[in-house]
Amino acid sequence: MTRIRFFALLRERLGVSEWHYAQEKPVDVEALIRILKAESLAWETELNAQEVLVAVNQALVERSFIVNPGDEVALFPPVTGG
Amino acid sequence: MTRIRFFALLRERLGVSEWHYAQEKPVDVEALIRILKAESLAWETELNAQEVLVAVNQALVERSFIVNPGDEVALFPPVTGG
Amino acid sequence: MKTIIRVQMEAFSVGDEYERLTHDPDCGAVVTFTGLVRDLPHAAIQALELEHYPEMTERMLQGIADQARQRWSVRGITIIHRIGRLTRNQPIVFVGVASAHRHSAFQAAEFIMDFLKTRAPFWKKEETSDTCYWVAAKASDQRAAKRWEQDSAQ
Amino acid sequence: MKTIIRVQMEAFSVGDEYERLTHDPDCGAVVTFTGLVRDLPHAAIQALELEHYPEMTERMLQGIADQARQRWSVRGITIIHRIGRLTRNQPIVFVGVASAHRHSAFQAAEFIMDFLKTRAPFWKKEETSDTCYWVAAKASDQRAAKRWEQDSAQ
Repeated sequence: MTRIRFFALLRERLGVSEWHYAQEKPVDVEALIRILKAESLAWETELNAQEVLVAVNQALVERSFIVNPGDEVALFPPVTGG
Repeated sequence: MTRIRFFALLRERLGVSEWHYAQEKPVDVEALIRILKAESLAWETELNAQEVLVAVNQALVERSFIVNPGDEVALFPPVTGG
Repeated sequence: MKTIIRVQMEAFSVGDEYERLTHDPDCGAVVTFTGLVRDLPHAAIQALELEHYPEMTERMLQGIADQARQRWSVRGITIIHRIGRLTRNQPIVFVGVASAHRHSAFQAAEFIMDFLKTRAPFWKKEETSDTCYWVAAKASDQRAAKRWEQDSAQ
Repeated sequence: MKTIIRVQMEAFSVGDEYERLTHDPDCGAVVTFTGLVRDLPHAAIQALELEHYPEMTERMLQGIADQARQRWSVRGITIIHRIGRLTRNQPIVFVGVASAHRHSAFQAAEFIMDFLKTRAPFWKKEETSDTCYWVAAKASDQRAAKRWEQDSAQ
């Protein structure tokens, strides 16, 4: 089971703050995003429309990063703090 | 009459905090320093030994700057505030 | 040589944070940066809501402070970021750096702010009198962070 | 858009000076620099005596602030320099800059310090437990000031 969390604008647009994926083997971030897009046309549209940053286990990662079952993945828009 | 003031290490080494020069016509800073050096061998030694900054009427100036009678001239070592 | 990281709802006192940074006889220079809620070019801000990713923020801020220490010889580092609802003119973020010399304190403080702006998981939602929207990330912030990559020298 | 220049014997409060700089709804960034009496690499400082050229100092500091305003878009500027006898860990100098954006506040504050260090007529005499001497000017300060001449960009 992999927990995928959404923040800020992305959370509002997708309509959920998290989503659980019954992951069984390692996949890269790119593949995980394709799985999310396959969930619904609305999600596909949102995830295509926006720039999305990805963190795995609370560290920013590239799209090629490998996600293992049990990891915490977070998707969010570019940050705007400070 | 031109008032020449000395500060910090230079004041201590020359032994006076100011010196009045009966100036009658404009001279450049370079010439004024030559006049000071001519005052005593001790002054000449000190003024040769040290890097000296010059302000005329409270603004830093180059050696070619023209001093008029009545100006306030200040000679001091490189500044070390802050 | 202490690093202090805080993420909090409450306001902070710049005076108190400054004092904390000066308890070190080897520290000759303290630089502080404070970011405040300011009016927009086109409208007065009523309030600002700051969301964050709790499990990640402190870890990320600690990582940015560690990177600053690798680049410059600095002593104390304090990073405070507020979350929740903030109103006009209130402080949002504080970065303080104490160092033996001024240049490293200035550089480290600006580096921390540039990285915080582009890496730390905070998002701002602004409210004016008639609307409410998520703030867009700025290209100028990306450029500001990027210049430290080229900048290998002090 | 105020410039405050003060040359004084008394200590100052960084917290109070920071607060004064934030009374401006267009100011989103405040950078402060504070320089303190610190121990030397080889000996503990007992005290420091600061001499200045009274008629010239405030005018020079005002001129440095004016130059910073010509280079960067900043709002409030505060420069405070102490004179007289200071002991270990006491603050000597404060530079605060309030601005809409952080980069101009950082740049202006560092510029003011670099120029103050090489132009403003202050001289330090340091006392350790067994000696007392005038501080020598540093080549690194000259280089720091010089880099702003080449630096035509923001």
